[in-house]
Amino acid sequence: MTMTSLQETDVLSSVQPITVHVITIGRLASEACAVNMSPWKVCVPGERLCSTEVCKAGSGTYIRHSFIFASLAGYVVKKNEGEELPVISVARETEAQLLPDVNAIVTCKVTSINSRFAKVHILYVGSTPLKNKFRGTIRKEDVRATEKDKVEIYKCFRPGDIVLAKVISLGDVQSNYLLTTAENELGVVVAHSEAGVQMVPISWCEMQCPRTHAKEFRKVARVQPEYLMP
Amino acid sequence: MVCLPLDAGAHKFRHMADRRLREFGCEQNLLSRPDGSASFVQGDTTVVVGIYGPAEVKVSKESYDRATLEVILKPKVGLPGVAERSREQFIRETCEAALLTALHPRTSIVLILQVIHDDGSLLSCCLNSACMAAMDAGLNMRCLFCGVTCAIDLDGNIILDPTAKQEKESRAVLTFAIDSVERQVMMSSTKGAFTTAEFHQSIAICQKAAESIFQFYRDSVGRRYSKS
Amino acid sequence: YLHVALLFWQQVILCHCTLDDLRVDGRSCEDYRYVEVETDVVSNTSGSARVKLGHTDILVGIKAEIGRPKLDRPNKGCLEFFVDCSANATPEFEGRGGEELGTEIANALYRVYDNERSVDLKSLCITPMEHCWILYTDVLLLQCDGNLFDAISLAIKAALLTPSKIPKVQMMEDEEGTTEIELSDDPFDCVRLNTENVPCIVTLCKIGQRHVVDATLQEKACSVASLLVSVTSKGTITCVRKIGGGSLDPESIYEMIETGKRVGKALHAPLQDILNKEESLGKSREKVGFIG
Amino acid sequence: MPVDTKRLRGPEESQSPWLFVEQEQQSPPDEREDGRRKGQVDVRPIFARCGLVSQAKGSAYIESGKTKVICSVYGPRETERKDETDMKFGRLVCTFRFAPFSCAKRCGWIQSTQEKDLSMALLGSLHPGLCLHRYPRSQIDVSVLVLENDGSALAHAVTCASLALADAGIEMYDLVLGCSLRQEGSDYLLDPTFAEETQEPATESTENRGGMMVALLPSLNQVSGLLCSGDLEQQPLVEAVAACIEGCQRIYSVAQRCLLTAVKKKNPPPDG
Amino acid sequence: MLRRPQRASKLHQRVMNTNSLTQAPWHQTTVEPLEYHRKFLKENCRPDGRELGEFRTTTLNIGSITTADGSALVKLGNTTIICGIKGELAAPPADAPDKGYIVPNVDLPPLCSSRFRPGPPGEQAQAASQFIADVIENSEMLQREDLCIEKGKLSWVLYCDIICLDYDGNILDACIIALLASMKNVQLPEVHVNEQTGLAEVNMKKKRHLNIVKHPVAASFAVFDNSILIVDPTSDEENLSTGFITVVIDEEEKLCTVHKPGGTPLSNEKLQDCINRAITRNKEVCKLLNKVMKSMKAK
Repeated sequence: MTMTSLQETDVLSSVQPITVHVITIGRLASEACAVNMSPWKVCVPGERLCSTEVCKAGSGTYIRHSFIFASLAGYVVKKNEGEELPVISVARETEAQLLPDVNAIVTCKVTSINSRFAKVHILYVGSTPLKNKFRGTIRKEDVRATEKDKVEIYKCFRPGDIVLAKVISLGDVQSNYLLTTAENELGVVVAHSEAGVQMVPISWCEMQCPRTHAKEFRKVARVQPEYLMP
Repeated sequence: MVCLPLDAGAHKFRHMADRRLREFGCEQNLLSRPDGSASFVQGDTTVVVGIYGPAEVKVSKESYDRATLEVILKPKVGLPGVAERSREQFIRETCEAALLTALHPRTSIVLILQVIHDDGSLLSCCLNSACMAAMDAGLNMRCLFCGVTCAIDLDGNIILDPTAKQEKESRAVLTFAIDSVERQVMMSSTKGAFTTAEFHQSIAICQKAAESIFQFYRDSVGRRYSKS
Repeated sequence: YLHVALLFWQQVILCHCTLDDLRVDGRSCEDYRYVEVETDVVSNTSGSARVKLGHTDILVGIKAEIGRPKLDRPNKGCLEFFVDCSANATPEFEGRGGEELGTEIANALYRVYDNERSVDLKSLCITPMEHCWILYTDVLLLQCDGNLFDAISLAIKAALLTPSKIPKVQMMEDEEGTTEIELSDDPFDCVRLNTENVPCIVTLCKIGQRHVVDATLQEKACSVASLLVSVTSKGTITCVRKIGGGSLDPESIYEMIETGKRVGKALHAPLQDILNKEESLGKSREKVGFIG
Repeated sequence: MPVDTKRLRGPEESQSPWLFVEQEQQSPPDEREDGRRKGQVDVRPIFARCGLVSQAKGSAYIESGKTKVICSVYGPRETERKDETDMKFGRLVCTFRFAPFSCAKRCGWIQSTQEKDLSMALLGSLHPGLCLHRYPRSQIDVSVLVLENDGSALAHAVTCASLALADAGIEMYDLVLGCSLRQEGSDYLLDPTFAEETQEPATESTENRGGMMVALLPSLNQVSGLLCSGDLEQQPLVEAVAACIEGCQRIYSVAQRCLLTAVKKKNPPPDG
Repeated sequence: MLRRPQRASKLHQRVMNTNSLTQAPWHQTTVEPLEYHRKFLKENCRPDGRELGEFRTTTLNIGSITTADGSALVKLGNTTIICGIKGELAAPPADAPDKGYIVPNVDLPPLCSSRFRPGPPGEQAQAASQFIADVIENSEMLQREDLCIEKGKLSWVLYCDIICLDYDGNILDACIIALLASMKNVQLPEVHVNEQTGLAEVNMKKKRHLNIVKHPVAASFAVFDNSILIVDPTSDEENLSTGFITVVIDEEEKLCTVHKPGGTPLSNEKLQDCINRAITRNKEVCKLLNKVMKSMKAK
């Protein structure tokens, strides 16, 4: 943090002290011009971008009185996607505010299991990490697509496993996000053996510890194996 | 469960000089409700500990890969304050390093320490009683630990296991927890200012004193299991 | 705050009707519902009142107790508010919902009443820094049908106006120099609070393009934001506060302040009439409230 | 009064040395101490910067005169206790605190009624600016800490919080800007200092005195928060609201610029 | 500021390229944080580019809060701590009529990290408050007798309120620097007890500094994988370590506190390493403090 009333700022190592800018109101007009000079236009929430006749509203925008407004602070991006009108959206480095939505592929960590379901923490939505953990549930019937009635949770997941899953519903007041692993590409991707070593998948339902060679049951996801081999 | 008088069956030592521990003794399994209990007496300082667990844990405190350890320290009189909270942290983190909490994931282990009387070296007495109670509860441990307090007086003399009066008159008071495997310092809590040399000297004296406490642990376990 | 589910077409009709200065229950935009005021309903208070506004039903009791003045105003007494949103009033008050609304209302009441301008706080001081009267004001919501603030303010004003049983006190100093408080023996020897400037609250709800006073729950459900305006009998505005989750354009704010002031000022006279009438009846009046 | 056993306590009772200083009764000067003019839309220069709290999703720091406010935003995260509305809309939770050393007299650690009231006012002011329907089942936490209060703390808290929300990438309809005003008779003091907010009147008359805070969505020209108390006639009140709105517009450019800098610093321009 | 991130990113390339696991999206800090850190420690460095014994950049800003009698803001990398001291008047304690009070409190508000919840202070904040109180007492940085105005009648209470604004690990070190700097910044008005009335008389125009006689400075270490000691841990490093130790030492190389609340046992040699690093740290911080104080006076 810097302060304008800063009497003294000093820095211990060779790194330069942070310079302090006081932005006064009078000086701004000229500085605002400089902003527009850059090739990428940056906008703040509430800024009117254009009319709905010129563009279609993309992410990070909203429509009011047939105008498109920015709802995020970020770069204004116009893209032609072969349709009549280009799509205008506001982009930030990452989709930071992303929430798990229906059909999203999420990466999660198993926190506890019982005979009916596994509880997980959702860590990633797609490849975007979530800053806060959201809780989800994988019910017994959503573990795999075949022989649903023969599923035994403890043969599919263990606490601490990293699992790829898909959101099937946001749940209601009582429940958490409901997830499924009933696809070949979904299931356990990282698991540790009893010996604490990361295991190698050997079939769709088994993984093996490279140290003790003990086999353990998991609902294994079919991911390109070279990713998993150290 | 019969409640034995405190010194019955407990081993006693008598030492003369300042470089010796005060008489100490312990009784295990004196409370019937907890899963493990112990009372430890060092001179006139007495602490009773009860351990509950591994037991069910609140969802908010659950951790998926180990047991959650909670320590509650109750002073002799009045409500626990910030000083107790700080001691609880010392005791909890020492126990966490000694107990194999990974063996009981998603459970809770609760230690309740009640100060019966404080006549100096309270923190070390708390640690000793906690260790004895953990043994009594049959919890898996990586090592044992013991607490030893020493004081440095105005002339620079080091007094082992000081009384409350000696603590007050001294320039510095140091408490260490020593582990039973490497005989190294697990925990350190100090009051007052002292030199590096004094610090190392104090550790050496406490490490030496720890031997007699570990021997006492060994004896009491031996006695207990040879009986049945 | 209370959520009333209205179908979309109901909302549209409600908004359109309002545009023509005609509300669902036949009132015009600036009309209040039928108001019933009854004072002195709880016997062991210094002042109490019950107000019914439509189906909204409020009970206010004020108790005077001797306490210590606040550090920042050593020569003044003070008012304390506690709002009880009983789960009887509406099921939504169950649990923490009622608690939150209670604090919200209490906070607003502090802003409106606990100041020199509304209540003569100096007259509540007994000895500076040491003793003063504290008026503990308990608000009980018996039933909610919208417009809580206005009803509560009417009830508070009525409770303060009734012959407040704040006994006269004297400070006695004995030989050792310690002071003692002596209460007057005569039960009629009371301090009467100057309530001339006690304001009334008018809540204006913006619905569509218009704004209405004394909104029902249905009307409130169609409104995004309301403005709370507290007005004295002279027409001075003592407090303005936007409540609700939405925003208002500046022009409507100006209009709403204007309406608020007009309606609020007009509200004082009939209230005073009712209260005078109540008081003149004395003990002989017929009590209608279930508590009285 | 229960004892606070979770903090170190000093003596039972202690008093600020200011209580023992003879307060010289001064009539308010004709000019404002810092050279600003009465009855003019004259706000103090503002220094604003985003992204100072590394742990937060978004954060902002504002300094105006000697008033210093810091705000962090966390979330959207899972709502702790849910009800039906949470299924469709995100929940906004605001906490407004004064640091114990931020005011002339030391304030306690336990949240006071005033702080609770200001938290509520902050919530009411920010709520209309947020696209909460984009965050079902989640909660957004806004915490504001006033490090030094030299007047207009709530107004700057509103601006600071909206910058922090924008920095956090929370979708908003518009920024929310705050401005305070103090009415003294026929004149008003915009963006008052702490001394101006609390000064005793020169005369006994209490006519047309009061304080006000307005929160504005600047590009939509909507008032999202209005909090006013005092003794005001209708005309000066309306004029005061208008002056505050203009005051908010004055700080819009500073807020915009602060965000632009933050966006450029945080993210490189997207490709293509 | 540019040098560091570059150094860090090169390091990332070097360390992480040895492993193809990085290609998988889930293999990042949040999923396998321990493995991630181990890879860096193997190379004797840390994810932010520091060496094991290297502190983060320390920034100090003194006296910016005018409503406090003394204040300081300290940044240790991202970790930000502000301390404000306010003096109030009270009757001296009954058991020490010639002394005043020093009341330090550490607050870890939800503002500084998502790990803290609103409400009364948790165990960590309380333990930190106790730690600060112990350091003040052990180091005797100022004589409590100096705070007495009139024996048995009136003395100063120094409320030292320390608030964390950004929690990125190692708050204890930052708290001690903030406390020390704001203590040096405190100016209290002159107070007399009027003999006739027995009331205090305060002269706000005449102020004096406190006499700070000792300068305790803390150095904190985290123990990684039961063996590796790293200085000034970040929040991520704290979460993964198996023990902590904080050594507080004054400019005369006297130890004021050796605070090791449990965790991995350490050998005497390791303890001595910590003490040695703390000695040099004290010199670094005192130098910074003097530099800032000097340039303040120059103004």
